Amino acid sequence: MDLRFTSEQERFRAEVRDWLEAHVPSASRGTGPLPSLDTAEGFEAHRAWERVMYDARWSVVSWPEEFGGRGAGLLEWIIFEEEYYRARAPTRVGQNGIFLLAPTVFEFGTPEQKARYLPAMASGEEIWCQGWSEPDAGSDLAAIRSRATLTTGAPGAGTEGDRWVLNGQKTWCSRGAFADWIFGLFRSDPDAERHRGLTYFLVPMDSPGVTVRPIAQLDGETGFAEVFFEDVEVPAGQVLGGVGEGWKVAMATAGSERGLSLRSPARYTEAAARLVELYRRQAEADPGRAGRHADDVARAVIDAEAYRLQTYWTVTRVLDGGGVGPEASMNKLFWSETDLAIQSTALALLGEEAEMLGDDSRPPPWLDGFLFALAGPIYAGTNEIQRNVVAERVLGLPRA
Amino acid sequence: MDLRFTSEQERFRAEVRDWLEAHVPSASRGTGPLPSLDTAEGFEAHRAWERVMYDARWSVVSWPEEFGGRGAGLLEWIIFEEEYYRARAPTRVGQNGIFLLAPTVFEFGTPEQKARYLPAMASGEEIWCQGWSEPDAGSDLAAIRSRATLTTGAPGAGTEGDRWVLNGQKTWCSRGAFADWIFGLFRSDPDAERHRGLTYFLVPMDSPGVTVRPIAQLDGETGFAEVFFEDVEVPAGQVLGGVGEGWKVAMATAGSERGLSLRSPARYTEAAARLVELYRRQAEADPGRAGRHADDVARAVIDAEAYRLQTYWTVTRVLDGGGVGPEASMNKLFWSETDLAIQSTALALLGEEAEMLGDDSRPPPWLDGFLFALAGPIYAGTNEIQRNVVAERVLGLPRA
Amino acid sequence: MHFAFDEDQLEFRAQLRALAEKQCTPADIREAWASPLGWSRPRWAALAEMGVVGITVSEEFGGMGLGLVDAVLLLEEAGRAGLPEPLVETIALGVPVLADAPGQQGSVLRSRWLSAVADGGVRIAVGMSSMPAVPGAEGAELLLLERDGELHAVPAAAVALTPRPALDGSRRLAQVDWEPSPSTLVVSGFEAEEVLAALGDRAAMGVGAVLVGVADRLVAMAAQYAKDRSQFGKPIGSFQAVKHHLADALVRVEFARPMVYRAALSLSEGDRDASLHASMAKAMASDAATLAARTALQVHGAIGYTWEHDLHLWMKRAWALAAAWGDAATHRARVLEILLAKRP
Amino acid sequence: MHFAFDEDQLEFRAQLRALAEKQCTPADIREAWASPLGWSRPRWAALAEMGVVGITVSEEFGGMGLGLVDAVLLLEEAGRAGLPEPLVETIALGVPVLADAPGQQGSVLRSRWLSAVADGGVRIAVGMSSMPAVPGAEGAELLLLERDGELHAVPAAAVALTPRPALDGSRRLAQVDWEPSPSTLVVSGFEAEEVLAALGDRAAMGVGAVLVGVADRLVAMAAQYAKDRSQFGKPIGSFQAVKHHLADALVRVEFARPMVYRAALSLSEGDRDASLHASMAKAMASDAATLAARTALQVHGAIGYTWEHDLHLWMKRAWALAAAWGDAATHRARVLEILLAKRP
Repeated sequence: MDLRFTSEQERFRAEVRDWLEAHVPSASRGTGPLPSLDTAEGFEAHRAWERVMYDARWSVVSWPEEFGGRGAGLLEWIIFEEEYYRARAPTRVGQNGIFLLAPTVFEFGTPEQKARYLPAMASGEEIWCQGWSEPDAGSDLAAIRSRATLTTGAPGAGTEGDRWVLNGQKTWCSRGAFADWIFGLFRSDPDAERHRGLTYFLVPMDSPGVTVRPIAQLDGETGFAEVFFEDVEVPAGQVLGGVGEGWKVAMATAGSERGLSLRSPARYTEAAARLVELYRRQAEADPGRAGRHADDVARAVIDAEAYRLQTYWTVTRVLDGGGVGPEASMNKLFWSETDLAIQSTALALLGEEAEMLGDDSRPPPWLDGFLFALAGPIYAGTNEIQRNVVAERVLGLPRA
Repeated sequence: MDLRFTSEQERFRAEVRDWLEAHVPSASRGTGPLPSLDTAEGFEAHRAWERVMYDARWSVVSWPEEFGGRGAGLLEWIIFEEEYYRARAPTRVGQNGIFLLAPTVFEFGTPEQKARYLPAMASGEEIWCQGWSEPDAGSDLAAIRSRATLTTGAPGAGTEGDRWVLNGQKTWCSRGAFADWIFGLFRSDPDAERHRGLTYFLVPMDSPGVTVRPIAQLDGETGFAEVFFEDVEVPAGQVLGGVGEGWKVAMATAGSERGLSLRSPARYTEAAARLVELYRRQAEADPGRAGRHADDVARAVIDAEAYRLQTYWTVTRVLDGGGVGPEASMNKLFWSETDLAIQSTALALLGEEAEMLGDDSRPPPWLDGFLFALAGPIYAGTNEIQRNVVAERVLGLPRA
Repeated sequence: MHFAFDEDQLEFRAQLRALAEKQCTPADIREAWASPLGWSRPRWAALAEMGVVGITVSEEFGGMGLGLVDAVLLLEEAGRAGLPEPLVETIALGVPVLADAPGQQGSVLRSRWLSAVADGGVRIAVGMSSMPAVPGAEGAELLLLERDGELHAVPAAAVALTPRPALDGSRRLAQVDWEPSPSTLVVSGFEAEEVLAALGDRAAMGVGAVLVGVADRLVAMAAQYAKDRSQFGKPIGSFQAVKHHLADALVRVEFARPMVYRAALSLSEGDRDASLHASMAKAMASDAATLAARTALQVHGAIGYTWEHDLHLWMKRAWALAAAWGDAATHRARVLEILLAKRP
Repeated sequence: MHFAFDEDQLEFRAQLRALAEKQCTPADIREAWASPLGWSRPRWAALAEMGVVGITVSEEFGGMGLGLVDAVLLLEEAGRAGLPEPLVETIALGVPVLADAPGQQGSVLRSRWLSAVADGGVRIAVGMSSMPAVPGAEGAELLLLERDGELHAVPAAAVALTPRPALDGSRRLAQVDWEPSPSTLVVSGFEAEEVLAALGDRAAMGVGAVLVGVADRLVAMAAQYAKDRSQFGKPIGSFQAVKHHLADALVRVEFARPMVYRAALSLSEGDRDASLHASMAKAMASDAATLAARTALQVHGAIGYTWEHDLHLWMKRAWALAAAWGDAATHRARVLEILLAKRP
């Protein structure tokens, strides 16, 4: 048992840290902080940051070099993430593509698809949003009704081969207001059983027939959108994985979202460290008041650390050739609750100050973090669904 | 709105207090504390105390005078209970009869049954235990399988009229190890739908064919028992309410158990007051350690007080002619969780001392209280069942 | 012992509920959030007309001459309705301070302000020096402001406001710059301590009442949604997880409610345990509302996370008021402190 | 970075598990509870034979010469198996104290006791003056006792014991009367502070390991029961309430586990954050076990409340150990204290 990094890994860490120190947009350098990525202006600023990272080959460190990465291992990825959060670098506007879609493209994509989509994703040239949920398919994702119909040779379009026509509606599409592409599931065989007959499509948001209705979140900004499809034509090459294989393909992606790759522990350990500093400040001003939240502060910090160690534990198993499996649901329960505990405790420490917006009328960092954390137990499979998964697939309890 | 008692009620309180002060078994008077009522010796000592109370007409203050009570109102009953707990008087060994069966007898019993059973119950001459659960009918009480078969004129017994023959098994019969009588439900019509075809019987524990298997609890003592029925003959006069009406009759009793009458708030407010005193003592010895549980102490005390006020609120509604209804399930959730919170917090304050038994190798009061409180969320309808009831009958959510 | 409201009190609440159903729809609340003031002058006038605003003003000055027990039910209803108007400060804080203000200055204050309050022409904001900003300062004609343990009554003309927007669009906080002077002084010294303590207790009770109403509404919205929304072929309210979440939240709301009513009673009767009761009430109400908000959001799922769904109008109120005038932990600490100060 | 056990470590655990399956059935545990000693000498001998008891004793004295990382997995297994033998005190507390005891006295102590420990002939009990009674004092041949900040090694013959029975029938506490003397002194002054602090950290880690094993067993028993027990015509484990209770408990256990392993690693490596890691581990393990006990009892219902069902054998261990060597709140307070002492 060993929790130390190799000297090579420590050199990698130093390199990441140096680069970030020199490049992260910051007030002192006059380059930051970037405007909210849920505004048109902020979205483009974040896209530009992705490009800066990409040019230095930091945007997708774990990808193969041919697609813009460094072929870094899982541990190096974790190190990169630790440094990224420590440096308080911008939220990754490309994360839906990089963390949710890319693993699926690597697993199911054709060589042409990889070449076509991955570098543009890594550079921020093409930002992706997700098209999972529908108004009547939330927790019950398999209830998807958006349709894909096969036509052979689109009329008058002079195209070759099969084309699909998409109709329907997707919702809660994160980054949907400004994204360039959307990935998601459509029902290609209306007669097949619920989980079958779905196909995974990649669709440009500027396709004729695509309409975007931005949805404002709790903070009033448009972090997600509804996306409507009306006779949207898509060539067969934009199917990811086999026709009718969509559920299997999507679950691989959902596994990434719920599991290890998206949820780097650094995010929580950094937030926890800031919580301790907030506690220190508040306790200096009013020890009695702060002290009433001391237990919650410690609890949140400990849980963040537990998430970090559990990640190392899992990473070791993966590196030793094991898999992740339904334990991913335990991770999702744990990080979402830990995040909410950290943020709620911070607001409790702030007391009557917590409700106040900043001079820009935006929620300041802790309030913003709290609002963001509230979504944690809901998205990527509600925590109720995750508890079912844990009970049924880890503990072996019978389905209802 | 008025939370004061009348001067007449205050006089009643003073009378109760004086009497208890003079009679409650106590170490200083050399009469107490009584041995555990889950031992043969303790059971009889508690029975004797019931008799002392009865002789002074304090055992069933809310009953009509003809059955040994004082015809006291609901508020006087609450006052009596407040004083009873304040005086740390013995646990009522007759409580299953007095609080669970008696309300049913008053509502459904014939005049003969009232005269036959109530005074003997009030005096402690006959102690009752309950026969609700069966090994396969716990949360699913309607799954009762114990049978009652009608025979006309028992063979060779020279008796008159109908007799019933009981067969089956009851379990978790509180006080069952030493009780004189048992009340419970038996399936009198095997063909009827689950909730129908049940009949409520009153059975002497010394009937031929009744076998008692005491069950030891967490503390090693036999607070409950399994009761086996093998061709136990019961005359028709020992049916309470109509034949086949058992479910309706039992639910009235269950309502008492879950609702207002058994769970006097005094029990929790007294325990909460003792918790504050424990905190005071522990904080004098080690303020830092005790302080870590200060929030839990306050929480428990506040909840106990909330239970008291909710009871006054409900009592007022009842006195104004209203009913209790499914809110009883909220009460059960609340008192059981409050009790557990009080007792767990006390153990936390005691720290490493908490696990130690007394010189008599019995759990000392707080540990005993904790073990007892653990049963709260389980008996009288598990808290899971109660949450279903609240959701379905108060909030109107659909059944599964 | 009769722990219930009388017919008149219930009738008054029914009237307020009827008014709110007409004049305080979610669309009205959104309009208020988007307005410069954060609330509506016509609605304030309607509330004054009904007697709500002047409920605690004595009849001598044209009010209803009623007490906190009458007011508590209306404040709860205000929370349930999501009324954007800052009623607590005027009804439960400001008016009683003016009513009890001592000496000649007290008489002057009463004649100058109380009739105008009852008429709906004056709103009162209250600010303690410990507060980062004063809620409802904009739009208030009179500010009761504490500094260095003294309480001052300062007309709006004598203060400078720097708006500090809050997450709840109708809570318009402002930093208040002002100078204490002998002419603004209401009470000082030991007497001020008592007045300020009573003010804090009334705030805990009053805000607690609003919170119980808010929590009640949140649970009701979530229960309704759970009946309407289907997944896996049945209403989500038929799933045990949803049922149990909502049952737990409801229980906390139902048990907080009588605590708030009792606090109002104790405060109006000058019970020696009034502070204890007020803190108990606020602790329970804050927690009940926080839990109700959390539960309601989880039951709604993503739709509850949107600006266009109405849930957030109540959630944000719940979060803000749970922290205002002392959060649950603060009041629990005070409860224990009071209990320990009593000798057993 | 390789956060996993090696094959030897896993194999050792498998051996202990096999031994426990044969020699530590619930019936065996009940027999131990009913016995005068509370545990079994033959089983101790078997554990010694296997190398468990002497795992941390150096090879020089006939032990395995292994460290706390090797031991932690066995202690977890001891908890899972419900072993009545007081292993933590000997393996994780006593032996390392003796191994590091300074000076001439240290050499004397090592030669006198360590071989006997490894042979299974000697058990060590540990008592701090802050403890109301010393666990495992009866049956221990050597007691390590703290008084006034000094640590003493006192042979059983030199102490007088007053048994203080505990709820867990194999935790035989006793009050220990003894007199410190120069001949019993192991370490004093500043050096003793360090030794005692390290002792407390190892106790937090070691007891935490047992707790994780206990918690794991409790969840497993409850999950099995939920599959076997039917109500309303289906296994109770198909009800969402039962599923979610158990999922939540499992999550707390699974996330406590690596914390305990890391604490063992940090302690064995003398990491400067070892105290922090030990306290984090104990806080999580205490809470996980308490929650697992609560959940397992609720899932079992009345049957779990009986003496004849095996659940209580583990529940009572969970309650006792959750409080031993500092409860969760104590360790959380220590975590925050350590973090605040670091300058950012």
